[in-house]
Amino acid sequence: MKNTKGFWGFLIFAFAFYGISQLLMVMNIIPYHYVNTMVFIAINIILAVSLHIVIGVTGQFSLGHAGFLAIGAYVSAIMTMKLQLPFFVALFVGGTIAALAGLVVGIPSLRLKGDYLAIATLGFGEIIRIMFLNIDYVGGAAGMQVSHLTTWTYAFVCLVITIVVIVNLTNSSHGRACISIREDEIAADAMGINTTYYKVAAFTLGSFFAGVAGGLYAHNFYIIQPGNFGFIKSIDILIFVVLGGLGSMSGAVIAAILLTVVSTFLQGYAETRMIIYSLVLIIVMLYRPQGLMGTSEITSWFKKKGGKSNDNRTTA
Amino acid sequence: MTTAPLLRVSGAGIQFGGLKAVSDVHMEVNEGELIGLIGPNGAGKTTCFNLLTGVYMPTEGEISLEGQRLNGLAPFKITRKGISRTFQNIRLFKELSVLDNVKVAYHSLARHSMFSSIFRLPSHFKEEREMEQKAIEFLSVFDLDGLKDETAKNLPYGQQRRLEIARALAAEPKLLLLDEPAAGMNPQETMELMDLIAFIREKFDLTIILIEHDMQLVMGICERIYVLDHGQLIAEGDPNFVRNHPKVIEAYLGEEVDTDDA
Amino acid sequence: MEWIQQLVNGISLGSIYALIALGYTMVYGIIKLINFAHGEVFMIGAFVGFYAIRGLGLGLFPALLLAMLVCASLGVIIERIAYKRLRHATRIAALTTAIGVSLFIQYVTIYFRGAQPEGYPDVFPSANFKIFGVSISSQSIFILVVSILLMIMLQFIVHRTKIGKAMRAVSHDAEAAQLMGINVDNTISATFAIGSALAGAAGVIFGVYYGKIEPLMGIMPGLKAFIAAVLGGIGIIPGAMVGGLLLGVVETFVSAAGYSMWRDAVAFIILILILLFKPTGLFGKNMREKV
Amino acid sequence: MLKVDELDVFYGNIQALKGVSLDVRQGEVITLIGANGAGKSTLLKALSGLLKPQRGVIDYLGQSIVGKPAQTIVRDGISHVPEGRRVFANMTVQENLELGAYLRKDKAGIREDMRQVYERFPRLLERRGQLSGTLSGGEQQMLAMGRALMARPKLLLLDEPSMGLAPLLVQTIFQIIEEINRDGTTILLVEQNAHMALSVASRAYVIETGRIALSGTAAELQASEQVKQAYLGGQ
Amino acid sequence: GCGGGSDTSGGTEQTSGDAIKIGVNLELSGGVASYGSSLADGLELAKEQINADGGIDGKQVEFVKVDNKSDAAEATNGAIKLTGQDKVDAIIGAATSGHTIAQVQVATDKQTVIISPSATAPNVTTDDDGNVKDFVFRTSYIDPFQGTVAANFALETLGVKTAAIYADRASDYAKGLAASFKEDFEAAGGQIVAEEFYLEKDTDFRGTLTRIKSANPEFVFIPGYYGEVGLIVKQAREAGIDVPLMGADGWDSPTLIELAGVEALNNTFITNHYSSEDPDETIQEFVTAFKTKYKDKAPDAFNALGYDTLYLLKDAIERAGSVDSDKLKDALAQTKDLNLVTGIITIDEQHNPIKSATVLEYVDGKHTFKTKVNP
Ligand SMILES: Nc1ncnc2c1ncn2[C@@H]1O[C@H](COP(=O)(O)OP(=O)(O)OP(=O)(O)O)[C@@H](O)[C@H]1O
Ligand SMILES: Nc1ncnc2c1ncn2[C@@H]1O[C@H](COP(=O)(O)OP(=O)(O)OP(=O)(O)O)[C@@H](O)[C@H]1O
Ligand SMILES: [Mg+2]
Ligand SMILES: [Mg+2]
Repeated sequence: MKNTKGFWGFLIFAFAFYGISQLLMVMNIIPYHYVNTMVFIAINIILAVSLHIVIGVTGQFSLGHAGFLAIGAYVSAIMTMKLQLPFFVALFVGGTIAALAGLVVGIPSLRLKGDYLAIATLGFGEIIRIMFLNIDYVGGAAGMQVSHLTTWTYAFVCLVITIVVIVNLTNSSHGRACISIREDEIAADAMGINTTYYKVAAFTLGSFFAGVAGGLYAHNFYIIQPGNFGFIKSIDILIFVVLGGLGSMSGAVIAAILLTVVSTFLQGYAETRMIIYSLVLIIVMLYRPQGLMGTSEITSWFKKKGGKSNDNRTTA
Repeated sequence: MTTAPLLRVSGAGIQFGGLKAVSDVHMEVNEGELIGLIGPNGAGKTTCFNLLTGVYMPTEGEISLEGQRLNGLAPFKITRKGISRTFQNIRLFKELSVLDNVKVAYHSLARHSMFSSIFRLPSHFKEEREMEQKAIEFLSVFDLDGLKDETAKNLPYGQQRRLEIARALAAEPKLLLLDEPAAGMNPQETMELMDLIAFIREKFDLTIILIEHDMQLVMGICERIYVLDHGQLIAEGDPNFVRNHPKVIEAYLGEEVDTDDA
Repeated sequence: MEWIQQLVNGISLGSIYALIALGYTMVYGIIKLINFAHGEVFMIGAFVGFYAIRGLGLGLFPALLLAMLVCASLGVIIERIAYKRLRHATRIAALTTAIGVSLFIQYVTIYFRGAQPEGYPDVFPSANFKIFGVSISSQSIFILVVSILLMIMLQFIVHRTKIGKAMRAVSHDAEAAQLMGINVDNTISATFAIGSALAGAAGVIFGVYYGKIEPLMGIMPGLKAFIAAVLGGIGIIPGAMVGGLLLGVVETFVSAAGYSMWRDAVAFIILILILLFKPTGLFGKNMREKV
Repeated sequence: MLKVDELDVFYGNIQALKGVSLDVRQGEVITLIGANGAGKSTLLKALSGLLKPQRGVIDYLGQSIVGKPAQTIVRDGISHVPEGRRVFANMTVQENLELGAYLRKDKAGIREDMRQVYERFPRLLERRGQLSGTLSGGEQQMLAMGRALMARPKLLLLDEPSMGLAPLLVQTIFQIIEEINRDGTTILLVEQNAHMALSVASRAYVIETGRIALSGTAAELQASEQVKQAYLGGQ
Repeated sequence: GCGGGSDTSGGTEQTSGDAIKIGVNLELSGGVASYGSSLADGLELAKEQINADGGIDGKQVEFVKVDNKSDAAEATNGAIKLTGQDKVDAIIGAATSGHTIAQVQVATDKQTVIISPSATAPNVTTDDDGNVKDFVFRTSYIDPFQGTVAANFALETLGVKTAAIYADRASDYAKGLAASFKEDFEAAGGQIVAEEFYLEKDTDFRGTLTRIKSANPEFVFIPGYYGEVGLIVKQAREAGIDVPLMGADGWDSPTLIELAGVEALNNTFITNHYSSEDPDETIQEFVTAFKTKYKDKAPDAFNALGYDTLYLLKDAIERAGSVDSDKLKDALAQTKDLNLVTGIITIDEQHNPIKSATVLEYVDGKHTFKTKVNP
């Protein structure tokens, strides 16, 4: 949303989309189980976009995103189930605590680079999971039962907020600071960018939205267990971002939609679903290693000029 | 010495494992000077720049800018204090546009918060607009405004070098460090570069230190030259003095130097 | 006495991690690819050994050899099909493909033989002997010795032989390596072959030692091997060995102290602490990028 | 020895070489000069097999080498010192040199050549155990040259060997180029430093935006106004 | 299909269809895939038999299978699909308590009967306040019962005074067993000298076993599943723990014998739903039929529970005379003295079956029938 026009355009589009979808649901043209899939898609998009700001924009390789999802899920579940607080408060608190955790994790570990950072974040993610595993207050390994509060409206509003915030940040001087870190950290530093600050900020913001997604997730599936938040989950989220194209938010969104739909569709083919899923993943990566969208955004397709996509990465 | 120098390096040095890459370097650079830093390959010139910009922390000595100690400061803080540089191997933000490369350098001067950007408060629009204007103006100085939307990595080499200098200047430094700006340029292009350096020095009121192996360039525009060898200063003075200094000839220039037409 | 026994337990566990981590770190160091499928090659090795012993009636060592051979070919095939095209792509793209390959191998295996675990035949009966009241099984000594030997061998290959130098050259700059006359494709294949053969050997040894194999058995050891490799310093072969042993001993000690539930968490905390003080692992050279 | 005819090379859709023809005779030093981005490096890469030409002929010692992979072309006796040094940063100086002789089997010959390289570049001898990634730019350039010499090439392709070198070393490098040539190695030299290049070369080609614009003996080109203007800093 | 049918309250009209549609939501892949697949095998056998005998009330049984990947979220999704899209008459699943609970609220919202063949945690059929969930039933007995049986067996039959517990912390099942064992063992004067936990998928237990050994127990209770238990038994014997070991139905699998080894398994006991060596006629008929269908594989308890679950449902549908969910849930709740493979079942007020437990001893790699304990 480079300018105010684009911003309002997006909002109007979003609310029109919401209005139509809600109408169709009320009229029962979209059956209930599709609504559930849509909510699930929205959650996955939030997750994908929240990791996109960390990996795609700032270039910090995190493998522990599921940990922040877990914090959001558990904290918000405690808010509603144990403290009887309203759902939107729970979502916000869940996100905030996740963001705090992101801050605490980010400050020491973002000094590391590349694979060392990946493994450290993976470690933090696992530590968070093991923590919940050992807290009997939230049911330990068996998990915690949570009421179903996540509606399409909640999911959609959170989704729109996430996208607006991330896009606004990315398309600002602060976003450019983050991107410059991804491109060349030493040069960014030499240009007066406080690299640590922006890395931690991106990480914290990403954790916040992962936490919000966690709140939606917990209140959509009736039960949460530490096992849902292992490193495999982190990898699932990572796959959204990479498959969509590192650095492209619309790519992350598209990939999240695509993979969620594929996965739901394959539910009926128990024996072969994971084989098909993995094949899809391998084939897409082999033929489009830069991801579905490369680094370009879908909006650039509508612009007349300057829409040159950077597809010649492979020759670099 | 009545006025304090802009940059003072006293006894600075650094050690990598057993290797003393730079040791006991003393330098004083006054405002407005154009200084050359030369020496054989591996003498420690780039390392000196790395010490000045905080990429490496000196293991000995002290560095100060306008009387303020720089030792131990992070590179971005040093940049904000007024030292900015280019790199021996070009380090542009490859995937960013030419314009954005320059805007990144302006970032540290902007005041609007992340909050105002996220919520698109008026201050965001104001600052971004200013930044954009300044950056475009700036690019036109470097004849790069026509290429502002081009991705940096697609620029030809010579223009990448120019863009890197432009980017360094956008951070509004007092002291600019150029590491082999003419490397890979042919004599014609080198001449153009010399003009450019002279021009920006005037226009931006700069103090410049440059590392270069092209003697025509160094002898042609530098007022004072420091010569490093094996990490230590072996000579310091004006081009004529340095050119005839026996140690410099032995270690660096070789017997016959055909730059007499300077 | 209990603690010495625990140390012995830890070293046995650690040598298993080390064994897997060796091949992992080698491929990792040379191709700079986090080969997530390494754990699955390890699993396939275990199954090949199993069927060789059960189905073909082979002894331990022929089965081990067969597993190494099959895994070496499997590694080369995976590289040629899934990774070769991605040599010039971003590392994270290659990583994602590796994850895909890893899932693919897991679920194809499940598709053909089901998910149920299999008990490994007892081909290397373990004799327990006691030294000062500490019981040590002959198997764990065997594993420790094998992993040390393999470490020395690998270190020798990578640093002293021609193919090893070619590997390191390719790892840094494939184009320049080609200009030296090095066949890049063959060198990378060799790397995968050796790494995967090691994974296969580790699979069989794991099967014999623990007696249980299943299609998803590669995930955890694969992850632990990754940790061990990073702990020791990516690409550094003795580092993987030490990383593996350290991880094993730490995990065992945490269990021994009665905190078995926190075992993995403590392992990770130690990993992170070490990385914070040595950001490139225990043996990693703290070489900053020269600018 | 080497004959290039009507060579076209593309990067994706961008055509970097447009019908380039040139020839190199046994024992010559040929230099190729041209502005940034003219296509000099591209030509060398096509010759050494790093790039596949889309069209054209490259005959080397009477055989076509178009489409051969780089590693086999080295075997045929063409060594390429690429632009930007490209030393193996994670290996020691000594190991880099050993890799230069990767295809050779004659241990004694290798040892002799190694001694010679160290003699030519005493700085490398000083640093033989150091990881080459931590060498300075100039040291790395010496290493890259030394490494190529270890293959005992018949034809040596040099891409801007003087880039980033101290004047003393530039002289040294050009001396070495002459020496190598005197010892019987044919050299194709790409340079920005046109003065120096023309002074060691017998013949030269000028390349502009992917085309050969001029060619002739070194003396002819040195005298040409056009060349003086564009490449010699037109005094 | 989409459109009209907004009626979600039980679907009274659907009985007139020509088939009875049953949703099967099981762990067919993922961590506990082997339980899901075992249950599915048992279910398939039962379906085949019932359909061959003319179906239920003349209608053929049809399964709509969903793989929940051993993931709670997927289990919920599956239940939504089964009730919403496929409009099944009842759901069978899941294998574990957690994955069952993940489906329960959906099933309740949609007023669809759900029967878990093997979920053993008490809170599957009742909520935290002890209220019974109307539409939820199970075929297996609940955890505390097996723990009690084991404690009594240890104290009375084996005559031990001290015991250690080594339980799977990742499963409610094992935790429930450990808790009830501990309570009953201590209540009867026994002493617990060590209480340790492991996690599913662990492979190395030597650290903890060494610790248990130094506590010198006379008996070790190891509730958990065969995958890990097999290794624990083997490593325990290697570590020199020679006392009797005991577990529960989670041990029951031929794989356990392969994993632990014949010798290590001597002097170990389990409580179980049934024994394939039990001479009982119903059981032997089942074993024969199963072996015919599945290449001579001896059925384990999950096979039997899966099999029984469909028969439990069949019995209820026949008594209800329709698949109307209200009638069906009432009929299920009134199940009485139904003779199944895993025992003679009566459903109690908590929707749990009252049935007997069998204690088996491993002798030279074979189950031998030790005793049958009635509740
Ligand atoms: N990070 C490092 N680790 C180890 N040694 C280093 C490091 N950085 C520089 N050196 C060593 O310090 C010495 C000086 O290097 P430097 O790059 O400063 O040389 P230079 O004068 O810039 O040379 P050139 O003109 O070739 O660029 C060299 O010998 C180099 O090997
Ligand atoms: N990998 C690549 N992908 C796309 N275009 C390329 C690539 N490499 C070079 N080019 C383009 O091909 C043309 C020729 O480049 P080349 O590197 O051969 O020039 P050069 O004469 O060696 O210049 P320099 O003096 O800068 O080394 C240039 O326009 C350049 O932008
Ligand atoms: Mg330098
Ligand atoms: Mg070039």
